[in-house]
Amino acid sequence: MIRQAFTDLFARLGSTTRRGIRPPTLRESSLRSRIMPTPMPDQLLLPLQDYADPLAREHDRIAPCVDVGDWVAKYQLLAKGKEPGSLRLHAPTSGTVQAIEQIPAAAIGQRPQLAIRLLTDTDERELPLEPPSDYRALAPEQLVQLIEEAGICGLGGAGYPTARKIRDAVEKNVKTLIINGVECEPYISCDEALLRERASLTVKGAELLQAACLADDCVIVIDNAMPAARKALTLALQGSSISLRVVHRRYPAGDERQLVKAICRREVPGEGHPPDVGVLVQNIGTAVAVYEAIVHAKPCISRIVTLTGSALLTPKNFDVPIGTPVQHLLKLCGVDDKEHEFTIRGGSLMGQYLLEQSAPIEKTTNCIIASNSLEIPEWETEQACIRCGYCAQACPAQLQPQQLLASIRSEERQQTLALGLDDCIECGACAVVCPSRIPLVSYYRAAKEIHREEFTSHEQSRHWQARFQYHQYRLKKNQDRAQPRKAVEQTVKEAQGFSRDQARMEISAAVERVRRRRQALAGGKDPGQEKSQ
Amino acid sequence: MATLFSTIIAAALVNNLALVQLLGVSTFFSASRQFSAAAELALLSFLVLFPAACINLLLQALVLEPLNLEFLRLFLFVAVSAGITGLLARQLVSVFPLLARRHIRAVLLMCSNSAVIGLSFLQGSSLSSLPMKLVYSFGAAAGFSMSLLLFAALRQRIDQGSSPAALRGIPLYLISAGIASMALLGFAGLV
Amino acid sequence: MIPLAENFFFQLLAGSLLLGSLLLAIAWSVVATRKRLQEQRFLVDRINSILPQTQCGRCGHPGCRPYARAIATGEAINRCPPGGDSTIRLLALLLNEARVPLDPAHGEIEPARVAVIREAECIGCTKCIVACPVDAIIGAAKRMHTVIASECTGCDLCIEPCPVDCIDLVERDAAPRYWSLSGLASPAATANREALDGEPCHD
Amino acid sequence: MKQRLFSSSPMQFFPLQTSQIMLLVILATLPAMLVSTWFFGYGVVLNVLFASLIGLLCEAAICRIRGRAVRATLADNSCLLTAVLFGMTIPPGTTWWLIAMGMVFAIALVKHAYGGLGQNTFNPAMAGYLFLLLAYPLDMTSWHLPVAAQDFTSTHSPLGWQGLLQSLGCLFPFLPVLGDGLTVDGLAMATPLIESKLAAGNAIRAAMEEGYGLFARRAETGWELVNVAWLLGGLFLLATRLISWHIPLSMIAATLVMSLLYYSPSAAAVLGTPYLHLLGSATMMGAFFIATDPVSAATGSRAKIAYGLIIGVSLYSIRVWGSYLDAVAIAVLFGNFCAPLLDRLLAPRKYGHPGFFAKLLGNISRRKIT
Repeated sequence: MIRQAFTDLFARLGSTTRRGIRPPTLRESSLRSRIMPTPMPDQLLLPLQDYADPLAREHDRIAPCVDVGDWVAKYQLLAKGKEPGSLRLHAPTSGTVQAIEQIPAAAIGQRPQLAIRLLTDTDERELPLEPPSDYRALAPEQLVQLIEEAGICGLGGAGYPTARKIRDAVEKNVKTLIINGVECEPYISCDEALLRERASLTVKGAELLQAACLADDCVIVIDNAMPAARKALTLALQGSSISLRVVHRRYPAGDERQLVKAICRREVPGEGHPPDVGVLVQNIGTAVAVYEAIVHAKPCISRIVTLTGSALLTPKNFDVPIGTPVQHLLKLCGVDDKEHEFTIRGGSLMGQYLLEQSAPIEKTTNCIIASNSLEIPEWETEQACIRCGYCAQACPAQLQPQQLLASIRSEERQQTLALGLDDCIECGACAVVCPSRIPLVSYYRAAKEIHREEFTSHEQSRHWQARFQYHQYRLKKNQDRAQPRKAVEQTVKEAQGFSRDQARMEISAAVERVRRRRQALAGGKDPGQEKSQ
Repeated sequence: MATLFSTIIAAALVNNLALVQLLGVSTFFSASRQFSAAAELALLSFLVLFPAACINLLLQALVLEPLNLEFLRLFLFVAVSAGITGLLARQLVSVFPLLARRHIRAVLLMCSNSAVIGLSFLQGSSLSSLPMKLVYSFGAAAGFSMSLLLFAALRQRIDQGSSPAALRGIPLYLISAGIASMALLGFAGLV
Repeated sequence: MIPLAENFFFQLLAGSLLLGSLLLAIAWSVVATRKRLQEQRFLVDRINSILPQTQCGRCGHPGCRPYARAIATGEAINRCPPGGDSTIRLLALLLNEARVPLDPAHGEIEPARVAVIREAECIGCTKCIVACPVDAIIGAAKRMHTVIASECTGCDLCIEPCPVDCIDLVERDAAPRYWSLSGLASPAATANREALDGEPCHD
Repeated sequence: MKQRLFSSSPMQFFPLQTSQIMLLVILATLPAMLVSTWFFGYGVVLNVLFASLIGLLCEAAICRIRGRAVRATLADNSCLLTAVLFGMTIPPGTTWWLIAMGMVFAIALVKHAYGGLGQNTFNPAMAGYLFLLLAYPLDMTSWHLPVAAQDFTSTHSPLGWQGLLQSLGCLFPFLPVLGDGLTVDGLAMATPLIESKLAAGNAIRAAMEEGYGLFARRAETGWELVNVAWLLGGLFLLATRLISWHIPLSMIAATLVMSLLYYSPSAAAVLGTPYLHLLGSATMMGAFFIATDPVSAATGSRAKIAYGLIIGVSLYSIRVWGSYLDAVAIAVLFGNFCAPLLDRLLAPRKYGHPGFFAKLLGNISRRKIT
């Protein structure tokens, strides 16, 4: 046991860097081969989710503009959101829309979402693309327009619509554009592969992005664990105004807040975004997609996905059409079924276990790991926190997870917020280094859910309060309006009362006449004669 | 300077009112686990302790001793502290309603707080000169407030733990106060 | 040779440093407490902002603000069933009182609800419209009424006046919870952890 | 498998575990244990063994009572570490019931009353030690050493069979091992600090000059070498980054600065020399092994530094002006008492949020504007 402890000890040596951890690189296996094109699967599943807000309600999602049974051509627009700048979805190939249906949640924490099921046909008939004659002549706003029409979103993983992001950046007139090529997850190698093979396209895309967001200077950032990509980039960057920066590889150096700190020595304010400090961060893949969108007017219908893990015979990077089912890709790599125990979407540090093998590749899916318990062991039993503080050393947001955990467990919500739960980016560095195996991230997520609920209910109660105040105001107003009406009724009543007196007088007069006549009859005289007299 | 410093240390740590001399323990434990509340209470108790101690001191030095009326000390001290507490309470209610709503009971309890009286009695014993006694009472009041703060933070950590149900709450606070006062006893003999 | 600490100038230096840091601390505390002292005045508003604003009147006051005023003058904080535990917790934090369970005399905690009119049976008497404290019911005389679900606070004030009892309270569908406070989301892991350390840490 | 699908990221973790960390710390105490055994006989080892026995039994009983998993709790080695540290602070040759009492106090009242590992706010070993020190000052300051450990001229070492018997006899007076003429030197040498005070420090150099070897058995030489051994163990912990540098460095620096400030050759016999304050008493042990106990220490670098400073200053003042010479326990417990407040006041600045001074300036400027 002591020897075991020693080996682990030297595994720990240097594992925790300041504000981050240094996980091993496991990219080599997937980088042995070049990026492979994917043979078209016989059906595609295109989720209609606006990545801007994953918790969006139904009417916020992007709405399909094709009907079931329609035949669609390649590049044809399938769905778009209502408000400008929202995401668009194009057909990766020609085929018929088989259904528009709810598909089950791909992973825990996700909602079941609406998706277009596209039955592909072999002959890829495509819409004619009309690329601009000279894309250098285009005005920035035109560039952004092209990007929006191509339906590009951040391919790094956040998936925020790029056009919206650029417009926001232009409003806040950013100075620096950072192209993020840092890959800190152990397995993911799609960006590195892209840089190795399409460095020049990346540089052109970066120049276009810089022109679009009117930034003064542009930096491409990669980490020091990708020498081949670095060589390719330095070649591609000759004669370009864009500079190259290499940062030390640590997790999560690829997070945009960490990147801004590392490159510009400025911190993004707690609730703000990089544009607030004059920086715009875009992913490598996004840059390439922007190049395709502007130069060839080609919408974003595919992306690079890393397939790796010990259960795959030949790990590769694929150029995958959006909507391809995961098991199709796994088959292409050749799965060793007795090795294959589970599938992870995304990296091993920020990803999720896939519940459904039929889940589609989305625009934000950068990696699929098919693995077994030897490579990625079961999470061990949680032990008591000894406040060792390794998590605090590792936290990139400089929080104190050990105290966060205590206040979350004792449900002291104010304390939890004061400790900065909202600043947590759920990178999981704390849980990786925790010697007590505390699954801190799921604690954070649970606490965040509870806080979100409380916040929404508080918002609602404020709304109700406003309604109630208006209600009272309305009642009072009606009372005030009631006053003059009463006056009118009064006058009416008075008028009627006057006429009633007159009637009374007439009645009494009539009674008088009758009485006289009776008296006359009693006198035995002829009333007529009397009248004549 | 050194004597000044050491006097303050002696008053605040070595003869800490709450933890060593076990005075004003009611306030000490009535401070809630909520840290901000405890901080406010610490401030309020300082606002009561220090002036009351000073006034009592001056009364004793300038009025009672010349007139040989020291047998009246207790009554006078209680009267003074009650008066100051009343003033403070009225100010709170009129100016800071939230503070008043939070702490009015504790503040009113302070009027007969043994910390005030005890401090007024004790500070006469060791030191000779009047200014030093004033400094001593400042140190004692500050030390009392400080121990309130320290203990509130400690208590919050204790409540976060999963202690056995039988010991949760006051029993555990008492155990912790015992260990803390053991630590402070260790300072005995310092100055 | 006397120790450095006995040196007068050293003592002067140290003393001034100590005093300076003390003054800094005092300045900091003054600046920090300033905002809180300014908040002091709006006690009723702060209490009211914690109350759930259902205006149901179960606390025995007409609406939430009157109850807030009553709390500010010392009434018990555990008389708001719609707010439930979280409201009591926040009030206890704000007013530095103990967390007490809800007073059963004023009802028991129940999930958020919304009123629904069985529209076939509605006869169009406008009684519920008059009764609704937040104008969440629309409809005209002799016409069918309906409830704007997003505006309904779930106070049952419209139930009682309805002559044909065509209004039900149904539960709102809550946002789904994917993660649990016991670390791992799966019940198996939870049980595991319970076994490891006696009673659950959060209660 | 199903459970796994529902668990959240991350999926990988570094291998080092809590129990292994504890084990490594225990490992790091070995050099000190060896040196002190060489100088003071088997007393220390026996203390440690007996303390661990009592501690494990006590913890097992408590876990049984609280209905917790006994094996899982014992397996985290924290109780073992407490016992080791406790046993090495207790003077060798203490009777068994003292050790048992202190250990039960530490485990039952200071550790498990708070909910067990990770939730105690005070250091169990030091609390137990201070409890004994306040309750039985005489027993806790008198060292019963085998004869051989006393006269450094004697050729036969205290590590022989006789020494073992003598130490056993000290631990369990009811055992008949002390029969035939074996005596235990009952000379109550208060603590090595007093001895070295008379020698005014640097006993190692003295030993060299007087021509005894470095390992000649003289109490003060031994004590300084024990401290050196503690220092080595602490450096091991630092090198493996099991502890961070903040607490030891700030504590040692505070002690050093205080002792330099108050150093004068004339008063050395009373105030001691800086050398003596660093290597005389249990300073190194406290700095590297006791103050750094993560459970009861402050977290966050600024808070850690303040915590170390508080401990160092109070350590010096208690030693010099106070009435207790083994001040480490008192200083550390006082530090533990301050730790939660320090954590609260000196919490590290969060990314993207203004720090202390920025906030101060910001508030002041806002005040000016409004």
